[in-house]
Amino acid sequence: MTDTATSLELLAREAAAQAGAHPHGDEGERYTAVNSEKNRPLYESRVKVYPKLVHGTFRKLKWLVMALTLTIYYVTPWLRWERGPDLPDQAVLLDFPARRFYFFFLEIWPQEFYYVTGLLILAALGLFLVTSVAGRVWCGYACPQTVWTDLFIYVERFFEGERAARIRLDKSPWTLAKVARKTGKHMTWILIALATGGAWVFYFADAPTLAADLATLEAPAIAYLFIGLFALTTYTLGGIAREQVCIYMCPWPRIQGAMFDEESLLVSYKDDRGEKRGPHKKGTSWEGRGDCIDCGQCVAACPMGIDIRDGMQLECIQCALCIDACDEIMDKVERPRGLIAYDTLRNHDRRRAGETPRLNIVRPRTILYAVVLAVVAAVMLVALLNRSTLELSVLPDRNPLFVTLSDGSIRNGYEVKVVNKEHSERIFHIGVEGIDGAILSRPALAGDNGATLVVGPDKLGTARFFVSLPGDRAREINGEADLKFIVTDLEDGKTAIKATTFRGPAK
Amino acid sequence: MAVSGTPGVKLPGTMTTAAWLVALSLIAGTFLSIVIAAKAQDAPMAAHAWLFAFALSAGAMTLWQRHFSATARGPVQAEDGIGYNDGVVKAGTIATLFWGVAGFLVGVVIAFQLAFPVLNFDTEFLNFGRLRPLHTSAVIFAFGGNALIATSFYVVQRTCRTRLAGDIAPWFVFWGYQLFIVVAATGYLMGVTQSREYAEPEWYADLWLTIVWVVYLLVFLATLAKRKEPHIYVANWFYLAFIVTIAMLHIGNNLAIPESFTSSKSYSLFPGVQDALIQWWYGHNAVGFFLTAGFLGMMYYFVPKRAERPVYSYRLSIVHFWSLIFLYIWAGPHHLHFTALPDWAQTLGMTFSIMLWMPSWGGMINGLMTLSGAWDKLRTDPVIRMLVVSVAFYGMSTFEGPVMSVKAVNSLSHYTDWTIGHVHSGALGWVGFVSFGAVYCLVPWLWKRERLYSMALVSWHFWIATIGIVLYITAMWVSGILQGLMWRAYDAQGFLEYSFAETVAAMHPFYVIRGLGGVLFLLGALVMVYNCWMTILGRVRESEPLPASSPSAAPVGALQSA
Amino acid sequence: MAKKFSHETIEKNSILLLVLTLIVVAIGGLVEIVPTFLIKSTIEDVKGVRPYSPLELAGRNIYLREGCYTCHSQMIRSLRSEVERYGHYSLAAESKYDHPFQWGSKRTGPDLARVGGKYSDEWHRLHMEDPRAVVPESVMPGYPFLATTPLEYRNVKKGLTALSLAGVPYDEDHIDNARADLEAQATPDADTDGLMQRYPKAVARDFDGNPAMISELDALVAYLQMLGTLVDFNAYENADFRQ
Amino acid sequence: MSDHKHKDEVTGVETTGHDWDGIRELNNPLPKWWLYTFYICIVWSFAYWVVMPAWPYLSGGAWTYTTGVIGYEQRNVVTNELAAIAEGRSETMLKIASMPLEEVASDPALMEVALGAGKAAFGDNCAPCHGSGAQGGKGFPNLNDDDWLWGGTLEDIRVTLTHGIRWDADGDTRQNIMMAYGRDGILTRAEISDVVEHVLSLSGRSEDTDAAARGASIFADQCVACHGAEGKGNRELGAPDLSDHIWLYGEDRASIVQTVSNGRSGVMPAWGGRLGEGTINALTLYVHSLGGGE
Repeated sequence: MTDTATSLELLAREAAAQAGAHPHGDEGERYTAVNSEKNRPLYESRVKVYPKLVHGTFRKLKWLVMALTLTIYYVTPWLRWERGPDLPDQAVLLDFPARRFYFFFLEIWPQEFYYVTGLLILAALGLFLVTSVAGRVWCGYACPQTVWTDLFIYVERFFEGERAARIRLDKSPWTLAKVARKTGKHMTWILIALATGGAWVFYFADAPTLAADLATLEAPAIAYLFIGLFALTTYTLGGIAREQVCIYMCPWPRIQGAMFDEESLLVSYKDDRGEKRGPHKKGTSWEGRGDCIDCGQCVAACPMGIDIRDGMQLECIQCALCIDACDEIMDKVERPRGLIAYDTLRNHDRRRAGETPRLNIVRPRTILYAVVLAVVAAVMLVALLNRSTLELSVLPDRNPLFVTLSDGSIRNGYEVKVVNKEHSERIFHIGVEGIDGAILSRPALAGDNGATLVVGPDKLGTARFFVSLPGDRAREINGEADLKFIVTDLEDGKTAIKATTFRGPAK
Repeated sequence: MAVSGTPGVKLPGTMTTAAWLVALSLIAGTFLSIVIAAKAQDAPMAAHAWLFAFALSAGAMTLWQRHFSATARGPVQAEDGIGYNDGVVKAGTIATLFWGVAGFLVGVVIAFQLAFPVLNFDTEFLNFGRLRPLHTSAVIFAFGGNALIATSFYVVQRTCRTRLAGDIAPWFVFWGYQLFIVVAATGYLMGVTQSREYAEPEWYADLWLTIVWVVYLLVFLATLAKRKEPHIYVANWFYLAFIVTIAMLHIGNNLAIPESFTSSKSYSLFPGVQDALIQWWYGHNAVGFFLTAGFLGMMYYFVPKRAERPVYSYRLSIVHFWSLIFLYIWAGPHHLHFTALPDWAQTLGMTFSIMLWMPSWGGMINGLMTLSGAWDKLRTDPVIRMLVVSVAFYGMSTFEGPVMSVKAVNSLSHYTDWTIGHVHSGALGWVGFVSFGAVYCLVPWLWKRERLYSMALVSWHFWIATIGIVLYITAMWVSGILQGLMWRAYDAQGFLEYSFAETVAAMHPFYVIRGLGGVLFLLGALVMVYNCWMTILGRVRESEPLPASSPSAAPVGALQSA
Repeated sequence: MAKKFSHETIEKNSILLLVLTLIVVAIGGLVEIVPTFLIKSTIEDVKGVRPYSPLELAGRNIYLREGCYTCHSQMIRSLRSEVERYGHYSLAAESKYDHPFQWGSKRTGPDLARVGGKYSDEWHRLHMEDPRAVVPESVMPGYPFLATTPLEYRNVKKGLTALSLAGVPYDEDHIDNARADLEAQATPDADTDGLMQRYPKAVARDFDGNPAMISELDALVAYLQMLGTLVDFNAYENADFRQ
Repeated sequence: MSDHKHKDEVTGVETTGHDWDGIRELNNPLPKWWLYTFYICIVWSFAYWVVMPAWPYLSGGAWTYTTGVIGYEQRNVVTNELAAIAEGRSETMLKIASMPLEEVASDPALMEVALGAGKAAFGDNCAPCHGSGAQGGKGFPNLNDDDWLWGGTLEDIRVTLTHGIRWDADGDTRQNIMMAYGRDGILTRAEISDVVEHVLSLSGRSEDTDAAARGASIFADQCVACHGAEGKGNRELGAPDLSDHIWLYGEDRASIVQTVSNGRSGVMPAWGGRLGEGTINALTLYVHSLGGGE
């Protein structure tokens, strides 16, 4: 190195120093991609990856996604949604004891559980579609493993410093300062892990109540067990195992890997533009060489410990951080950005063949996925919109739909639920409208309160009612007729109307 | 008998002493069958005895004809210098395709029977109870078994660099096995069953299979014994373990006393609880050794071969081979959690299932990491795609398995569709895809074609089948959990909330989705059959470039390292 | 095992590989299966369990033939929801004469371990003819042919003989009277003294509503109606069933 | 070929030197996480064996098994669980079992438990014949309607439930006989045709008044003893009302001819020995509440 070293050489030297390898800057090998194919046999016990912080579009996007997903995860259980008395007012709640899933305005009963199948199919197809368009977007941005690992690395960076500092720290002997840094990091990790497990259990019970119970050690043992289990998993997977989860344990990478095709946008290194790579002195010509100055920043940034320039690899989660790392350098050396970029294999070929690269997102496969996705979504939407409108207050008997009485008249049974949201007892009158000759009655043992129903404060009152229609009238309606239940508060005259159906034999 | 030809290469068309003995045995068998047919106590027995008589005499006649048409055949083509016996592999490959489609078709039918029971047509022969064993046997033993026989015969020859042992014996194994399948399948339709899941064929079919299987073992072993390579390749360890263990399980689980030698009906030798334990010792290890060990053998050849990469870790293959085969056997009792099987046996079943997790994953790691240097091929070679996804499904089901063996989970999952979903993620995803991958490799290799008729059709097969699997598994997984939850649901007063009939009604949408998934999987298989058929005919779809070997499509990484 | 040298020995010797494999795979089964024959408490000591009567056995064979086990279990697990839905958890003793067992592995339909006596013969008859006529939600196939097919029972003696070889306590008396017992159990007003003495708690009647013929439905319903009825659970405490 | 070491060109690592049909082997070390997870599973299993019943062994000439340190037996677990539930519900169920049914019905809290218990018991015991909604079917009465063969008061229903109908094992079972007038040769075909015409006339559906008139006299001889002069039936005898709109075995002419010719004798099991007193009462209240209760 001479005094006349260009800024570029200084940059390279700095990079090499950060990597802690080859301080004298001989060619190549300045950064070690521990999981690159070349070095793989070394991970007898895994070589730690020290991802370097980068700045740029994708890093910003990832912070944003992280903030968003974590916020959703931690905050959702605390959102409230008024459903009335006797019903939980938690917006999202998986109430296993009562076997109800609440999701804002939706309430899924076990019989409607097939929506979950629909959702799973939608999720799978969505993943197929996204993956065939832009590769492992899920893995790179939204997978909990990625998000939490990213968060844990952020914590690590906070306590132990940037990449070079972390490498130094791990190599340095144990001092009090090192212990303090490490303890701080692990304690924070554990806190995050506990919060993760904690947030999880709030999805299954009323969050404020459970939080209070947890704090006073009065929560059920199973809650502590799950928090512990999830905390342990989060700590192990996010803090310790990290990229190994994606490389070895998770089946998604294999399946997603199989979803790519030649037109999929993938994070890739444009070797046609980058090669032949090598250090570049400022002011010298770019003729006869590639744009890659071999600074190794893409490797330093990679959380998976690979070198994107080796081509497509199983380990690559397509987090795009190498794009940011490279773009920073390209700006510095005043070459166009995008040496590493989202690109398709076909475009690579097109460039080689001198053709104009173009995107081909709309192609048979993506169309097929989109169509299937749309069909499934439409089916679900229709199913959702056609859900029984009666469950809120009037439930007609399903089985049998109607009963023929001895005098030939037809009778329907209804379960009428009246919610009293006032904090005082109220007396309601129940009546029916819409069908001439319909007679309202109650089961013989219901007492002599006739068509009135007393509902306590903030309670749900349930009563069974019968509506019968003489045989000749029933034949006229031929199958079914609209019927309205009208609930009237006897004191203040307030009414509520619910439309339902009266069924009889079809002609 | 005149023997001529190049040394080391046997000529067909000559009858050795062994061949004479085989022919005589076949003739004797024919006569025995005719006697049994004449004295049969029931119609199925008579039908099957005639079938045996026909098949055995056909076998004898084939041998006879082979002898006298010797002059019509030239010496074995030995361009490879070894004279591989590929005829039987070809036959096995075609049988795999045939039985695969048949088995998937029956699967689709019974799936829709559960959704729309009117499809049972209230007939004796086509109701769910008789077709279900037909489906399971057709896919496991006919499709899977032929895939295993074909690939094991191919692999053992290649990796031992020697011709398959025996001349008639491999063909006997092939045709004998087909006869077993036909006897089993027609038996189910006629109501002949031992009612032991995956071991339904009656005593005489079992006896016949025992003979066939022992010959299979001998052929395989003799080929290993005369190998030209000093070491036995890992694929062959798995194939050997599969063959020998299946022999043990088959004999152990089928010990039965027939009503008479002219009756198709037998009674198990073991009673109640012991019978249940033995059945699931068999049943679980049919999964473990037929559907896992055997197909791992397949994987260990076709994955490295297709990817042109060395196997990832020899050490791992040793450790996971021995631990897998030792631990698997113990896992059977997890099918009997909370039953009248004593608690101690349930404990063993559960703990060994948990310990089995990592040995199972050893195979997955070795398969996937073998591909890690050829990852770019995923984009260009749909056959590799199939192999990779099959290994991924293997990983998923071998994780799900131990989870479901945990008693707390099992109390919910057992008897429900969750189990069905679990089995099919293994069967459709792992066994199906790895076999498809192997067939796609084998067909051009065996028929000496430049490549498959169409790689695009392989892609279509892959995508259609994958969506089919997704529909199938998600539907069954959710329906299984729902079913389990509804069975144990209590109302506010602590009484069972749902009657059984309500839980049946709740299953309907899932059964429809599952059926559709099955249709897609079947469609994919039909595409495969068409593709393979065209390949065998020697056609090449011209509009397509050769994806794998097209230089323009070569991966970035390959260019880099070149 | 992990020692490279020793494994090379194995992988260079096909017979050694075979023998070691066989030993390794044999252990688990032996350790689990053999003790269930040897540990006495495996089969609980309860009264009442008897071998199937010839008609019940014929019915059972039809149950097997039609693959009922593919959808129905006969094993009430020792779990609250199952005991509440189906009755007392099943004992090992209750299937000690079952060759083969019928515990099942899937419940597309309900458990049948204690279905005996729960519903009327008439219901079974209708249900077998058209399941949806009585249970609209049912997905069971219809079996109308059972009622019209005469029961084939020429070989019933041979069946009992085979079972006695497998250890079921059918003696000469049982075997010699097998045909007569079968006919007596399916015929109204027949002399059933011998039958009752040989097969206590057996129920003799015309099960299929057609006295003119002993049909397959007669046998199947006779079998279904006796399932789970043999042990009087009021006579025992839970502790008596300690395995 | 197979014994010289080969260097894998992609990884630059030597293979084991074996070569099978072009397939070589690397000898990468076992992934550490894999090995450790395997160890953890094994250690966990050992711990589990200590705690739970696990290993068979020979002790003093007899085979037995290790019972585990916590004395776990699943059969005890479920028995205790059920006992605890019964205990928790015993007071309520005892009241339902012992109190007069009308009193139970007037206590909303008791009634809630009774209807819950009744519904659960109905689903698994009664629904197979009467349908999951008690809607019945041909030969199986609809329990929602107001037509009762043996009476629809709480007490009537309770007796029917307890003792069944034509259930020979129960000495107090409800018994009656509808004779097979045709099969047993009591009436000729023509007479049956006439009497059926008369029966149809009871619900205003006769088309042949002459035949109906002829049938009336036969009806008077053979049928009134049970069904009454106007065919209104008799609940004491379980004789159905022939003048209403509810026909258990079909209302068309052919069905009625078949009924008269062959008789009818539906059977209902006696649930008395099978279900507890509390459950029977709960079932009674549930069936009564379906809509036909009197």
